[in-house]
Amino acid sequence: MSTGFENPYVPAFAKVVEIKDENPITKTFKLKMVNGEALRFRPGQFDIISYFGVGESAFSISSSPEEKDVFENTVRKVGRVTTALFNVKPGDMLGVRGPYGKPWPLEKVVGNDLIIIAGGMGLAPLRPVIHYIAKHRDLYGAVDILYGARTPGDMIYTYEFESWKNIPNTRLYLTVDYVPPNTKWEHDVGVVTELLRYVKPRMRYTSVFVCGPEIMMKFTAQLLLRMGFFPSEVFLSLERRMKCGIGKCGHCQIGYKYVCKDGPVFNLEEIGLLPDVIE
Amino acid sequence: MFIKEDARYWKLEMSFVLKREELPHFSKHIVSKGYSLFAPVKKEGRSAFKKIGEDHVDEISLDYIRTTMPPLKALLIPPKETLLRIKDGRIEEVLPNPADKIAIMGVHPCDVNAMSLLERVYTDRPEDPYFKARRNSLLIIALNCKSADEYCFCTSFGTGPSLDEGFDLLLTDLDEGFLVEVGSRKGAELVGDFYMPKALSTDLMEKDETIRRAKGMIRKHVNTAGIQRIMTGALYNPIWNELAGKCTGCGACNMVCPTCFCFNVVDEIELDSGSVLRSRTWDGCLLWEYAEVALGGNFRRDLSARIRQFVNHKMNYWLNQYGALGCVGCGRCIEQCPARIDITNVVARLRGELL
Amino acid sequence: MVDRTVVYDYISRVEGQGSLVVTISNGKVKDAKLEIFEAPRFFEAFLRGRKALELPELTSRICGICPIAHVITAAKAVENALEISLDERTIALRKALALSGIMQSHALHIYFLAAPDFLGYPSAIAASKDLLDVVKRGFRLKMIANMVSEYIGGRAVHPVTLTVGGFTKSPPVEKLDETIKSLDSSLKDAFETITLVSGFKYPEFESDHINIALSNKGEYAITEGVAKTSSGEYFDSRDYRKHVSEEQVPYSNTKRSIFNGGGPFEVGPVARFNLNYDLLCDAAKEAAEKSGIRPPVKNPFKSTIVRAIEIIQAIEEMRSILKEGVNVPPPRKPKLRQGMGTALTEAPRGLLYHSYVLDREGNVSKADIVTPTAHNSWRIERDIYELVPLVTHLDDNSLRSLLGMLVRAYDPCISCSVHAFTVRLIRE
Amino acid sequence: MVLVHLEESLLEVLKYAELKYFRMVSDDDLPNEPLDVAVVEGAVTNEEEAIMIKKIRRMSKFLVAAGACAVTGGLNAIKNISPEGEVESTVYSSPEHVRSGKAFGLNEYVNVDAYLYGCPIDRRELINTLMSLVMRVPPYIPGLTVCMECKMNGNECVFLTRGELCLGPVTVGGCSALCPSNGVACEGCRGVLKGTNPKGLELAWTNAEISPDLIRLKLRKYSDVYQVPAR
Ligand SMILES: Cc1cc2nc3c(=O)[nH]c(=O)nc-3n(C[C@H](O)[C@H](O)[C@H](O)COP(=O)(O)OP(=O)(O)OC[C@H]3O[C@@H](n4cnc5c(N)ncnc54)[C@H](O)[C@@H]3O)c2cc1C
Ligand code: SF4
Ligand code: SF4
Ligand code: SF4
Repeated sequence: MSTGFENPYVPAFAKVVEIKDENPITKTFKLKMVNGEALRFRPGQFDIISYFGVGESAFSISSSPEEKDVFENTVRKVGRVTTALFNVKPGDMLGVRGPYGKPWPLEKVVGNDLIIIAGGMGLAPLRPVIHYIAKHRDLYGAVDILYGARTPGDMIYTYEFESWKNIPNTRLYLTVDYVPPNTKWEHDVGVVTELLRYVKPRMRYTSVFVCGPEIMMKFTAQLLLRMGFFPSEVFLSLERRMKCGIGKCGHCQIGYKYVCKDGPVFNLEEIGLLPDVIE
Repeated sequence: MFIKEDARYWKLEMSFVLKREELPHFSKHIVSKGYSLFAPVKKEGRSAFKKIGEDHVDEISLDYIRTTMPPLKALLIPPKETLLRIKDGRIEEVLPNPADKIAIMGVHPCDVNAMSLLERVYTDRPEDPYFKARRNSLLIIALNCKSADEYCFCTSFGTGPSLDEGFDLLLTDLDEGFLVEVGSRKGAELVGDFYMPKALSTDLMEKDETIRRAKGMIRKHVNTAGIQRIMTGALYNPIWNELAGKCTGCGACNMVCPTCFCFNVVDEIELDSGSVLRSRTWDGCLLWEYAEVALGGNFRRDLSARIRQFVNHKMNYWLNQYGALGCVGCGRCIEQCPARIDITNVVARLRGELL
Repeated sequence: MVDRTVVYDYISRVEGQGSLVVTISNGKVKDAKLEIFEAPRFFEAFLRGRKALELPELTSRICGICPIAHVITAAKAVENALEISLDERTIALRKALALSGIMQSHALHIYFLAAPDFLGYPSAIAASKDLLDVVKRGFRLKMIANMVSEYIGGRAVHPVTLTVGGFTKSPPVEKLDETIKSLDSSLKDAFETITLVSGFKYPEFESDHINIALSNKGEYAITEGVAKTSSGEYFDSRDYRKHVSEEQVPYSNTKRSIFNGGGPFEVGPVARFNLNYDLLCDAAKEAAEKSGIRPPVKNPFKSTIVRAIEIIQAIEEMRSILKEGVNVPPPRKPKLRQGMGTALTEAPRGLLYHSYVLDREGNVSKADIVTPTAHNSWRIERDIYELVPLVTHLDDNSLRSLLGMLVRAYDPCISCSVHAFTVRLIRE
Repeated sequence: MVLVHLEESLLEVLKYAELKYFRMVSDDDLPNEPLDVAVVEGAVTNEEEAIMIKKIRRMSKFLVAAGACAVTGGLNAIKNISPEGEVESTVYSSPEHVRSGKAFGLNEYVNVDAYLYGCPIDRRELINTLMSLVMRVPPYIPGLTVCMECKMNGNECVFLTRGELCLGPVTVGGCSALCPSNGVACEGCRGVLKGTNPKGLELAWTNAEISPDLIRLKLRKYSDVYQVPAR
């Protein structure tokens, strides 16, 4: 998308085509650029959505990169912009800038096995990865998807889980912290890192993509290192306050890195040296 | 090949002397060329940059050491600036008019160098069109320093007290008047039709002497040798906690620092027109909200982490990010800190040069 | 024996909360009590131990409707205690600020508190559906008054520039022309206000009480001068306590003021108008003529007209003060010392008294503040005693609204009655 | 009352929202239906007011505390630090008739959803808040300090140049540093900003050899700076 080549702060208009309820506080918005152009993005990149009069917020693009004329953002209601987005109806207009940021290194890890670890909303930036792998299955080795959420009701994209399991040489493991009474649950209970016991990594040939709450990423990263994964092969997608997405507003800096330009995807080697990473 | 003598000769050719009493006329001349002129004026003993109307050229006073506000930052990224106006599904860019020419007179070397640093941030791709537009229409008449006070430490970074580039015209306060050196075509045009006698080599000597004297007045110093290694090594030094006991968390240092560039963006509804204004305002890393994310999460919850960010950004990260340290030694953050925290002191202590 | 009890808690459209309990027995008022509901603020108590120089700012918070009057009065009292005299321009500029406060308050009262009564709407907001132009005119007048307050005081509510010894900052000369132009333009609205209020139907009722207002030579006194009474006495703020005493009434948080030897008395726009009519400017007199009222005004309901006239007076006088220039010298740093200082000024609702005793460090050891509402409260109760027997034919609802109107005519500012004030009707 | 100060803007805002109860300008009674938004001014100083605010809380989806009094208790709260009854007896000869306890902000009694700081509150912030609520999103007041706005206005610091005690460094900004811009020190009417360090400020004053007495008076004005900030 070439909107705002001159003025990077000017959003382009996008129409809301469809809204899916993921869970009571999460919705997926299917958007279509009004100018008819496709939003060309790579898995792991994010866009910045405007609700005019309230503000802008960054969201990972959560749809398949192969889908050309529409794209999706999955939004959890936590504050001002996200509340405003929850009031939106199909047909409404939003502003979109982007895509921004460095994607998951899908080219670099060609040939490797992949472990995808996601916590809660953290599955959003990883969903395009899964769709990409499904399309280009022969490029990668074994794929394990480990997904944890607080409760079964907090999970997102549950309607796609069956199709993910059917991708060749791909396994999906699910866990929750807690199962409320009278809820059906036939998977694990416990933190997501415990799912790692199901995978038998070939360390050298395995890359790990992690996204979730900062605290979950912290424990996951520590465990992965202890297990012997290479720091350069463990990739995290970080989240920081952002006001511009283009390395001007300063908010997303971690040490000398900008999450918006140099990230949001970093490997552990890069992050290891930086302060203020994990709360 | 360009030898030293040639340089000196060429410099003389393009150097003039502006008599002290001619300054108001020259200022008027600038205004008559269609520039909005900004220059320092004295207000209750302190100097501040103000827009100077034709009738107020007499108020300009180039005898000052430091203004509280960094003049170039305030001009190029105003404290509050509307970026977009959105109404009825249309987005209007509120860009500065490229025809509005601005001249700023009397900015000291540290501030000009700080602007070059801001330029690195704002013209890094994608370029910031607001900054860019203002920068393009800006004419800089810099002023070498003839004195310094207890807060100045520009010599540590080579950002003062004199300037070699980055100006359109450069003034040096000499006994009789101002030495005027030309640094660009725009500058040459401006002096082209205002009569000033050519400078003599003695004037250049006097300039060197003035600068030497100014240098001699500078007492603060930051040792920048290997500074990145030292700063990174000190990320977990207890000093940050100690500073957090003293720092008020007011963010004044962020505001007055000529190289602090962070901003917040807010949408507001303009009631009478019904349009949405999207504006940016200066922000600073000393604030709680700066690193706050949804649901109360905060990556720099402790004031110590915020102070560490400020000092490390200037003295460490800048170098990786934009190839230069982010401090020009203007001394503003030291002078304006109600808690009397001194960045040079912090670095010196981390280096073990001070207890 | 109680045959009917009608409760009318919270008198609306007065600033603050209060209640009026009227017990009627055999067509006569047996008892009328003006009660205060809003918690009193105990300003006088917490002012003790604070610094004298903080007083204008602190007392400004007594009230959000007439903060300007408190700021000015407190500053004057402290100046008296510290024996600081002011230059003429500063005094003039203070008066202009005070007048802008009066205009703010009067515009609010006429259009938003009183007019709905006369036009038959529950509120100005409701009226704005049919009478948008009228409501907008009220907003406009208030806005221009705010603009002047902000121009001189730095902020429309709780001004900041006014300090002991003068102003911390002269108003910006660049904005002077604009300010004067706005005032010019508001004169038309002010005269239309006269037409509006002259057209209202006022209940026939008269009552006679002693009037007290500030008086000064050659001017319609607001900030300078001595108290003058309709009985022909004059007294200086220093002698205030010799003439006005106070008693606490058991049902109320307000104290009732008593004019020594004379009982209840009235302060406010009507008192000012009655006592200082001759000193009104020509435009104000013209307005009075137009609306057919002349001193002495004895019908409290007609205070609405007097307020409209005072708006004209305020505009005219602010204009001429501003035109003479707004540059004032910066205040000198006062020398703190022991002393006692008092001041009387005209707040929008009438005479306001501040008095402080300072210790050697300039700390407040005693504060005494009497607001116009406190001054008027007994008088309002007396009016009720007189009014009710004349209107015994009215049913409860009409009687309640009439009494509400009467109380409102005094524009009691309950939130601020330092010793501060629902209509409860009890028929026996 | 702050609504009245909006003048014509009030009418603009009312195009989007309906005013249900506004005691000062209307005869209407407090409605018995649920309210979307309640904007409440004033401190809670007695039992009746506490009951009232709890009732308003139950009735309304969103509660805004407007003004210093509603946010922190305001100036009234100064008296909270003197012994019970002492204040009352200073003013009234028979204090037993006076119904008043200590003054507290609304959040002492109920959950508050948003705050409008200051005495008086800022007009622009009020409009922004109301318009946010009209759009059904939580309001936002940027978390910067008065000190920062003071610098942005290009003022000279009243503490550093004149030694006056200014609460700007720890006070919630948004007033455009009105007081310092008019040559007066900030009195902290907007309350303490989260993340600032009043202890550091007190230390700075002590180091500048300001009398402890003055410092004490300054730190306890519109809010006790050491109380947990409302924001
Ligand atoms: C690279 C990136 C990808 C993200 N992807 C998603 C996603 O796919 N789905 C999703 O629901 N959320 C995502 N987030 C988080 C999302 O940006 C925040 O939840 C959102 O900004 C909160 O905005 P708000 O106005 O509703 O919240 P408020 O709390 O009202 O926030 C006010 C402002 O603070 C900033 N802010 C607050 N929280 C965050 C945060 N967590 N991250 C960044 N800025 C924040 C924003 O600038 C926002 O405008 C992502 C964040 C980043 C940085
Ligand atoms: S860090 Fe301090 S001394 Fe360095 S440029 Fe910024 S304000 Fe000046
Ligand atoms: S020091 Fe802080 S406020 Fe300044 S530019 Fe760096 S991150 Fe931004
Ligand atoms: S500067 Fe301070 S006292 Fe003045 S309005 Fe702002 S917060 Fe209140």
